[in-house]
Amino acid sequence: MSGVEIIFIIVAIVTLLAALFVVTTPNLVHAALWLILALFGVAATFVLLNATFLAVVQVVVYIGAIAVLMIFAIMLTRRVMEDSGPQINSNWILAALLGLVLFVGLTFVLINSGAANASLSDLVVDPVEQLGKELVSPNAYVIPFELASVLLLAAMIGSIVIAWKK
Amino acid sequence: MISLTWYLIFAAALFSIGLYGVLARKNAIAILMGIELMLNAVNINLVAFWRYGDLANIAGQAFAVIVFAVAAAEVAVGLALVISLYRRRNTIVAEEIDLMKW
Amino acid sequence: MLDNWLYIGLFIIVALFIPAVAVSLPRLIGPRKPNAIKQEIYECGMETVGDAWVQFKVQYYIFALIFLIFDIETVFLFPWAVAFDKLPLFAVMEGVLFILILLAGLMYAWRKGALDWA
Amino acid sequence: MGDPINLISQWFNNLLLGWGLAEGLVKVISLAIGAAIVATLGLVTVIALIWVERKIAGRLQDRPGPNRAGPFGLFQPFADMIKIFTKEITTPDGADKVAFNIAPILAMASVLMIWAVVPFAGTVVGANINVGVLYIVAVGSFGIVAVLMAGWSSNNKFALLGAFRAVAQMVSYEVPMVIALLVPVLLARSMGMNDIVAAQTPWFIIIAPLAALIFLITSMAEVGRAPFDLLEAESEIVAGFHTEYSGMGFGMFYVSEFLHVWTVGALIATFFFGGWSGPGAENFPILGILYFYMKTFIGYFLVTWIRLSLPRIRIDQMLAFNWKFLTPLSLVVLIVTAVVDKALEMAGVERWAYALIMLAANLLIGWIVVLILKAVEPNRKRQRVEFEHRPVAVAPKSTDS
Repeated sequence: MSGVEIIFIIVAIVTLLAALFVVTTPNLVHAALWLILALFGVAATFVLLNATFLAVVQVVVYIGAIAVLMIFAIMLTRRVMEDSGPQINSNWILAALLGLVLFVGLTFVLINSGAANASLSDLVVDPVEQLGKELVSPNAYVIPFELASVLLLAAMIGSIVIAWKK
Repeated sequence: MISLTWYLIFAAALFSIGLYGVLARKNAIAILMGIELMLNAVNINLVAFWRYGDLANIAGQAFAVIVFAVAAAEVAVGLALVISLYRRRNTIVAEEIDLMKW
Repeated sequence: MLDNWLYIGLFIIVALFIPAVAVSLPRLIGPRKPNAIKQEIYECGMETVGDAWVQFKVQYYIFALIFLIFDIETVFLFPWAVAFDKLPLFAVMEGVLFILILLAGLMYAWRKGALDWA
Repeated sequence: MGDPINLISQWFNNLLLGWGLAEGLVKVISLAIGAAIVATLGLVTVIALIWVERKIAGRLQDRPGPNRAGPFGLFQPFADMIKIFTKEITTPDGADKVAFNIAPILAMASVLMIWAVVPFAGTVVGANINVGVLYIVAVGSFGIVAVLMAGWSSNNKFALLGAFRAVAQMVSYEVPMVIALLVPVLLARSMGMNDIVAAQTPWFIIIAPLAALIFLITSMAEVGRAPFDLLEAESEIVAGFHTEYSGMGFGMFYVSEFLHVWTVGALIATFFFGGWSGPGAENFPILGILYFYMKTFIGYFLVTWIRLSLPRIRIDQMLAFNWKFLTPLSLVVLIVTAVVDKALEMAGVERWAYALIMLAANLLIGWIVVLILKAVEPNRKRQRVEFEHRPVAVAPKSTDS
């Protein structure tokens, strides 16, 4: 086993364990903290995949903004949702079964697919620069790029209208 | 070298855990956390396919960036709805949000 | 390139290890005499009433929300800035348009009064 | 011969390889030792800084500062260290023990981790990654999480309130900070720290003075020092998010704040003052390190000076200043920089003319901002409130007559 493989296995196990705690911990603030660890694990996975830009963006956006926003929301609404008492609904057995079936099915499909034959090639150009060029290039992703900004604008206006009341 | 299959299985596991969270949790914010996990699993897939595919085609990373934006928008609006519900109906249990049911 | 990230990974471990040692050391060499009064929650010498969960303003949440939108949009601009040399004028204007949309969002929040600390 | 640091590391690598260790393991060991040295160096700097800052504060406030322990009070920080190490760490009732203990560690780590990418000299760089600038922003988010954890886990009203204030301030000021950082990235066409240093002919303080100013202000707010110290405003909310911390738990927050100020100095030096560059630094990295530390100290001194000169601002002022002034300003600066840069590139002007025109554009923006501010907020006459003359103390009436 090479060093990279060992790192990948550690990262994957930590991430999945953290994710399991996210969905099972009754204390919601703890769930949010575990979510931060899981998201950090995903960022480490991005580094292993040489997508370094996405790795840092993952930390900036998910941990620095989304997780913080979630903790704020948890604290705002804590009065009606105490940490004690069951946090899962009556269908949880069915949900667990469904998740398990999905995982087993996907794994089965993946092992039998040709994915194992895919090979790595060396990076020749800087992906960040390539991304920057193609995100604003008219024959690549300029429309999704501008649409994303419009979407975010709409989301901001919408959420201010919903949450903000004098 | 790590095979592409391992990344995909890792992502599948993360997705399944997220799915369980979405289906089994009572609290609306916890459900949003499950959705975040699922979106992250999708992102791992996108980036893994970029890395193991044609590197000249940046689509995998570009889509991942768009997924970030969508996730941010979803969380912003989703949590705003949760807060609004909390203030109007004093509940954030997903099952009790049945305003459109009669 | 992964060498650099290996260094960062090791640095994260070191950066967590050093303060962890610093915080655990006093537990070994320092005194340890807990008592009920010492462990009371500090509230200027008064007995604490209720739990720490004071209802706080939604305003905090609104600022975090605006920050989230701005954060992700500015992050999008980094690849644009890195690739600036190879961009035609048209692409530069795309970026400027992106920033202007951002400004429009700020103006909306401003007009709506969401930026006022009331 | 001019590069002893790399020579030593090479010698060390060869030594380990000579012992028959695997190549990968040698790499890990030498990188780990490098990381440990850089991190320890940061902490040692803090010990010196605590003395320096107290001395500066003393001088600015017309008092000697620490002067008892050792010559010029030089041993004062060591005495403080021994004291804080032997103090008890108390955990308040009802605290979330795990989060309560992790928070100070995370706060310290979030600041230390920035030093992984700071270039000390041309060849002495920890990690020369292509996303260095965003890495710094990313690491900063752990500081926010640490503050939130500390405030929440303390089970204390003041701590929670302080944490909310702190997070509101830190996330708010992150927006103009990131936009201001986009300017050097755009000018250097790279997010790598060493590329940004190499691109600075002339220094970016001349090409982008407004971005430098915005970065200075916002990073002071990120650190949470006066005038932005309302997250631990002693007179309002005791000590903010670290009210319940004692001994080394508090010490970690304290040290991380000091180190953060020093780091801000280093970042300003790297982004706007040419980092390690200077006469002879290319050939002699030791000189580069010297220049880097000198520039860092100047940045550090500036932040300390501002801290000691200005009073604390109110929370509404803090937020309004950020969202209604700094954020729009930084966006305008970014647009102008991008457009002017592209136009000059297409016109193909010389580098010195480029720098001059950029400077002029910045000054123009500054002038317009001043004009707008004058129009919006006319100079209010400072009104002098006249109080009735009241004696401070009144002698008690004699009762014997």
